[in-house]
Amino acid sequence: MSDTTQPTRKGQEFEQTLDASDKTVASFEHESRGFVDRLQHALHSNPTLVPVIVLIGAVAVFGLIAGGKFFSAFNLSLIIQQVSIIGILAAAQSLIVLTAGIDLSVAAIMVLMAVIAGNLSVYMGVPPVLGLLASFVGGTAAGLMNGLLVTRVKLPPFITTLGTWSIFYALNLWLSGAQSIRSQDIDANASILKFFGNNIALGGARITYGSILMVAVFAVLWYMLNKTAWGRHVYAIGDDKDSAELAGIRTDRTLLSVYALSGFVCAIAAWASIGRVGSISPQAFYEGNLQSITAVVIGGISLFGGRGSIMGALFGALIVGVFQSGLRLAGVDVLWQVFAIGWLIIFAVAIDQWIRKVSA
Amino acid sequence: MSDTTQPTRKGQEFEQTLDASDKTVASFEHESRGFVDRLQHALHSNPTLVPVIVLIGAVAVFGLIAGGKFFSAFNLSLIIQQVSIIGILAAAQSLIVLTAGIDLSVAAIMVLMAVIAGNLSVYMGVPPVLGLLASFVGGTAAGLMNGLLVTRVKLPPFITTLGTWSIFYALNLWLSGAQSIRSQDIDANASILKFFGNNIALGGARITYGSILMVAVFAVLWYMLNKTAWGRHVYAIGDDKDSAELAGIRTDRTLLSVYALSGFVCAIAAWASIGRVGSISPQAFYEGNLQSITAVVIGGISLFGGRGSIMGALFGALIVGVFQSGLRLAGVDVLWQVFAIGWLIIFAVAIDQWIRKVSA
Amino acid sequence: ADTTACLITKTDTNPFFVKMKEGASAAAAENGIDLNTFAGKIDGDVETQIAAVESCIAAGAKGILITPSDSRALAPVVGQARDAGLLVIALDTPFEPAETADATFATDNFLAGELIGQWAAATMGDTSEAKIALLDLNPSQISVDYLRDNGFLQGFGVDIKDPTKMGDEDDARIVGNDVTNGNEEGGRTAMENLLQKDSGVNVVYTINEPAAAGAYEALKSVGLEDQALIVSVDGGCPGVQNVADGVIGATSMQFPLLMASKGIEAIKAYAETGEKPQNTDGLDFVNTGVELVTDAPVEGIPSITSEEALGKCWG
Amino acid sequence: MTQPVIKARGLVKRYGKVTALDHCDFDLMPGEIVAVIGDNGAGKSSLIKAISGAVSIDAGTIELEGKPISFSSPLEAQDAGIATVYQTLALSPALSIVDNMFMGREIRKEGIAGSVFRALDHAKMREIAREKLSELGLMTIQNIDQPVETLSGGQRQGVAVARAAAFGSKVIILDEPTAALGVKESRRVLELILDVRSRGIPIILISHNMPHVFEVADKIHIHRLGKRLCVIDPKEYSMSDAVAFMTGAKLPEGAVEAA
Amino acid sequence: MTQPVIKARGLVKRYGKVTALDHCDFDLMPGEIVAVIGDNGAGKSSLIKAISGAVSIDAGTIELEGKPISFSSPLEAQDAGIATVYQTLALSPALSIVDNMFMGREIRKEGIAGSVFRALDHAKMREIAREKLSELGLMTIQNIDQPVETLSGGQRQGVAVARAAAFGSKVIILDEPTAALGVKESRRVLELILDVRSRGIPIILISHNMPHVFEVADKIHIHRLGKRLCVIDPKEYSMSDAVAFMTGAKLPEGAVEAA
Ligand SMILES: Nc1ncnc2c1ncn2[C@@H]1O[C@H](COP(=O)(O)OP(=O)(O)OP(=O)(O)O)[C@@H](O)[C@H]1O
Ligand SMILES: Nc1ncnc2c1ncn2[C@@H]1O[C@H](COP(=O)(O)OP(=O)(O)OP(=O)(O)O)[C@@H](O)[C@H]1O
Ligand SMILES: O[C@H]1[C@H](O)[C@H](O)OC[C@H]1O
Ligand SMILES: [Mg+2]
Ligand SMILES: [Mg+2]
Repeated sequence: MSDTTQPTRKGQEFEQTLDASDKTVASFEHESRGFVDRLQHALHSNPTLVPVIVLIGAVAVFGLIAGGKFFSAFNLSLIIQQVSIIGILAAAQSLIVLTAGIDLSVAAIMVLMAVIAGNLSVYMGVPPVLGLLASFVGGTAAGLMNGLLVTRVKLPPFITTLGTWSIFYALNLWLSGAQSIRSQDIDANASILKFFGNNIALGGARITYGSILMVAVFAVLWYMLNKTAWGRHVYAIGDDKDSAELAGIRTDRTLLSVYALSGFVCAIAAWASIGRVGSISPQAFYEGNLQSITAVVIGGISLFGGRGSIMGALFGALIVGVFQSGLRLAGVDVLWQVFAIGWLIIFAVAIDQWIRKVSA
Repeated sequence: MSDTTQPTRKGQEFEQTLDASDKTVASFEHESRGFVDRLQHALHSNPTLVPVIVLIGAVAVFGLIAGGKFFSAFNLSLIIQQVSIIGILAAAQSLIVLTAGIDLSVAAIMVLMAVIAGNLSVYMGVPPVLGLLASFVGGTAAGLMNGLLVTRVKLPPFITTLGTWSIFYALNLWLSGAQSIRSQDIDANASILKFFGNNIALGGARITYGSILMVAVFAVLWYMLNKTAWGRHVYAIGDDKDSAELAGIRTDRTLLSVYALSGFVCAIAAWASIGRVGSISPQAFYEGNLQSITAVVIGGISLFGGRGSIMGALFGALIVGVFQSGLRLAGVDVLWQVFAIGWLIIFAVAIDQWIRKVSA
Repeated sequence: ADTTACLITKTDTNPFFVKMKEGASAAAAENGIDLNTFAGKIDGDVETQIAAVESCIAAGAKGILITPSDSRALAPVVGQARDAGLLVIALDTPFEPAETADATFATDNFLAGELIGQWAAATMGDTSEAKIALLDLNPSQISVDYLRDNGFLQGFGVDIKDPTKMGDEDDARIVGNDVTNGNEEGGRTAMENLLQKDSGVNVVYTINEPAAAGAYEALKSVGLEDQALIVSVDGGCPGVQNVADGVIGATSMQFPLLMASKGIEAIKAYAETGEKPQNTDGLDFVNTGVELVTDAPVEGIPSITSEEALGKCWG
Repeated sequence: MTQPVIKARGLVKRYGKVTALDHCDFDLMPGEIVAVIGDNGAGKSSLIKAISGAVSIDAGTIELEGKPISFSSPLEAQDAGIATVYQTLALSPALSIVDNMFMGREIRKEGIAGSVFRALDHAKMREIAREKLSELGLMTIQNIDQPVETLSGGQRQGVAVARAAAFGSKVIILDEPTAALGVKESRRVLELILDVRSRGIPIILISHNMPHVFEVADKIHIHRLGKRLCVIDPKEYSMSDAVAFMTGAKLPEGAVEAA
Repeated sequence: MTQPVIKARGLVKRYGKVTALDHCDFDLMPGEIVAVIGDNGAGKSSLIKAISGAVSIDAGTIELEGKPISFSSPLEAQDAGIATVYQTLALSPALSIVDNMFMGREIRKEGIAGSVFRALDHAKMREIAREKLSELGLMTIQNIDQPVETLSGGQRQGVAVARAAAFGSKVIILDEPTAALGVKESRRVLELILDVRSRGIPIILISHNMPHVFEVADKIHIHRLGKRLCVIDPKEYSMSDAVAFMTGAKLPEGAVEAA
């Protein structure tokens, strides 16, 4: 009753000729290409170069315009110092963006944690180390809360963090009574909170511990993302969550860890911010959420997830810092600084887009 | 040489039995379901009901808590009046969100256009109608600029509008010199700018023309989105842009029209805002961008595009207004109002998510 | 010019600071000083102000004029600047403590509030039926905000409890506090909200004149504009005009241009002689003065008319 | 010799370093079904995308009924009468069957409502859609207003084909219409294809299924390495020959080089 | 009678109002290839998703080598030895071939670098990946670090199958592995399947391609309306019979009801 070719198992008749089929790989002649084309291709294979080049370009241009004032070791180290808080926040933001999310609450978490550490250590007599510990636990919990809403309740990250931003902001104002904690009071009761404000003088440069911390945070996260399985999973989730799930990754658990880690990094930023600002201001960094996103996108990390290097965010933050410092020293109004940053965002991402357009 | 069944064209042998194949449609017995289940299904087939129910529920609850003050015709009409500007912005925002975009610049466009209309009509002696016309042209152009960056330069809408937000904000400060234009000066030179501040007393209620305008804007946009081909195209683009393109829609052109229209609606909001505020303040509505997004998501429009009714945004704006008014009248601090709105966002979208989970 | 000075304001979005900048620029040009100006993006934008101070140090400025966005948070960086040999002068908003800066040129904000409070009380006569709406700046409890608010209440004859807190009073005549963000839109909404609580509001204190203009619109829209006295602080030209137009009953005028020009002169003096300015006797700051502006003067409270004020406004 | 409906010469399409079409020719005669076969990545989809305006070509010419055309969008091709059912179907999942069928060529109401207020004539579109679907024997779909995402794969194919067939098209192009379908559903689609052809509309069919191709095609265009290798008559060659040609196992000789 | 590798009884899976599995049974014996055939929407993919932990079932039991299992995620199923190649392949396009092959079971360096610092052993993974790919005759892939998105459809299938076959799996499940592939590429995948089976690993194959099914399957599970209709031996039934059964044209009699 069989109409098949069972015994031989050689497939249908028309498939028999396949053994003779052509095995060579197709190749086509290539047109010779111009410089721009070749540059585009070169950058395509190494996209993190883009923010690096923009950064170097920006430093060079402002060096010319604003002159020695800009180009001094002191000013350059100052820029690093100035971007360090937004830089660390951008690291936290990058983690979320790599998973195709976005976090509007990073700065709110940071400020809230600074207030918690400060209130406990300065006003409530808790040993400063425990105050800091509380802020780390709190930051992680805040991140976890975002993560739970994203993974369990399945809310889009944008909406989740739009909501929690308000929540964290209100808690911050409530806990702090909207009052800053004064530098002198911190010095007297909990000087360790200001640890990252210390600096090392190197020639004209002043490298604060906070600047070093920022670089260290990026280095550690870079390692985690690129050299561990967890990091591969984070990229896979950002790339295509469903595929990652089917490939056997516990995507929800990984996402939770990403959000928790991001909250933890915000708590690190909180500690660093006390050193940087010198006091604890509940009103500071109100725009920090969007500034961290700005750094991330200028750094070439795709808002669609899964593409880009976290180092890009560091360069992104530095680019913004260089622009602001350069424009400030060139005597440009804040007004026009804001204007320039707007165009910077658009140009940086447009260049990135142009480079990614090429097929490898 | 042929091994086919050419002449008969009846397909392979094993396909011959198909004529006899079962033609009935599969059906399965259904478990009886509880009330919650049935509610979930009912709402699923009519998702715009959700914000309506939340709105009615919120009105009822606050009516009980805050009593007659809340529930007066006056207060209810006041709420509508207070949300009218954010409501119109939410209409503009909805257009963008339906195409799977997001617009961080709507409020910035609005304020800039109010400043332009005011500067021209009040200070520069241009006839007020022309001043208004300029603001409409300007709003449309600003929207078009966003649209061009999204369609031609292929920047993600989030990034585009993050950039143009800064740009429009800077222009606003520059043009206005940060100075408000006084109500009395407007009255003297260009009272038409305040047209939408007029109101109709209806019993205790005071319906401003601005409130009516808001409803009219939603009605017109609802009509356009649901009753015209353009509207179907907008939904199709938000649903799946590539498919829409292949189906023969000029997606880029449609997107451009959406952004331009959105900018135009922002200019309408600008006119309405002058009536509402009385004067022209370059500093007002700084948070308007995020507030409009809040209204849209509470209204159940998906940030992934293509799903949700623009009417949802109207209800979303009203829900926020009812919450704020109710909490205020119940004597709750601004601080805790901010806190409550955060949770409101999360709950509203969580409910929406829960309802969409069911297969129809 | 080889002397450089910096002016750092809270924002660029407030006409008060825009005026201040104009005043400083003019004075700098006159005195042959190079002036760099900076501003935060929004009120409370501490980090931008810190960066600005640092840039001034980097730029080798002789002195800094600053309106601190946070009267406590900026102390450390100001300390750095002073250590680096810069003269730091707070304008408009004092530091806490005031000695954080070398000098403070400011309005006595408490007094500014007190004047309008006294004026309102005297204008009403019998204040037992008063229903007071307080339209403050924002939830952040910054010093100008609570000083003016409490000053007003004290002048009006209300027990203010903690003079550094708003909203802790329990006087039954107070209808409530709401925030305005210091602009017209916020003023209008806040006024509507408080009218909702009690439509009998007859005294309205506002943090500044844009908020007052908004409050007036709200009252006018329900036909209650004649029921309430609106008082405010600032003395900006549009505000003074609003006094003339009967929108605002009285306002306390400040002198930002004076603050700025005195500041520049102080830096010049410091650069030339190393001398630092002295505080006004009995105060921990240099009082640049405040004048009550009203077209309905009352006995015992010195004031100027709106017409006189228009000649001086923010001059 | 009658004029070809579609005649393409020397088409070139590059994606960065990849050359998807390498001076490719193509012909479609009136009333015939031309099947296009070839390895994965040979450039079949690129060829039909070039013809249907979905991608712009780097070189070459295309003629529709003797007139040179150059479409910058699928819409223009559609308006010219080239209807395409893409591999991805190009349906909007959240929209209804009617909305999808009329996507891009909606019918407006008569009178002012339509000309000024641009109101859609939902009733008419519904009526026509129902008619078209039943003409093609697709009346298993009960509710014409249900979202496409609630349909099975076979039903979606049906809607896509009905859309292509419905609007007085001159040519219908189908890219692997049966790839995801079961035996029964595949058969329905093949019948649909024959049905459409019987109404005189020529068809281009891309498929990896040799029995299907040999069953319905009048001519087989064999695509290899971005160009037309040859065109064969399925009555004269065996499936083995076709597969040998397309995989490079054999070289065609004396095949119908151009129709 | 030997113990089945997989034995499922009374599986039920509902999606809202749709019942995808309706008290379905399934058996897989050691070393055999079971093909699952059925109409579109019959519930084939749902069945294998239930077995591979990708969806949670509403009722029923599944045993792996006699032990009851209940997976709450694909990872658990993988760890238990059930490897699945989904219709959608489940690859991460932006990641490299190696990254994809080792996704979810990466190898760490030895010593502290691995245990404390959790460093990946890229060199080792690369080596193993290359080995596995060449074992399966997939050495046409030159650069094992290239992103998967640069591969052709056939190559991607290869990577997905290699991933499934590489890690000491007890069962490999393939959901329509040849649907999008050309003749040549389909053949490669069928050879891969036979190759894997020859190493003693049993396979579940879902396919709509009858000749392919009858060529490689040892048993054919016919799925209809969410349940197993019957299991037939391809040597005893013709393709016509199978198609008749699965479409409801004929009722099976005396077919192998359970293996
Ligand atoms: N949008 C694109 N970007 C880059 N390369 C592309 C794009 N589309 C197609 N290609 C490449 O062009 C070549 C031809 O692709 P095409 O889709 O035309 O092949 P095909 O014959 O339809 O293959 P299949 O049978 O798999 O559908 C392939 O190498 C493919 O990778
Ligand atoms: N995630 C889901 N949500 C809702 N319904 C679903 C979902 N997945 C499958 N279904 C429904 O369950 C039924 C069985 O689907 P399944 O994918 O298992 O069929 P199949 O036999 O694999 O079909 P095909 O041959 O087309 O792949 C179908 O009616 C389908 O629409
Ligand atoms: O004194 C000023 C005050 O500090 C503030 O922030 O608003 C403007 C002025 O009233
Ligand atoms: Mg193709
Ligand atoms: Mg399936």
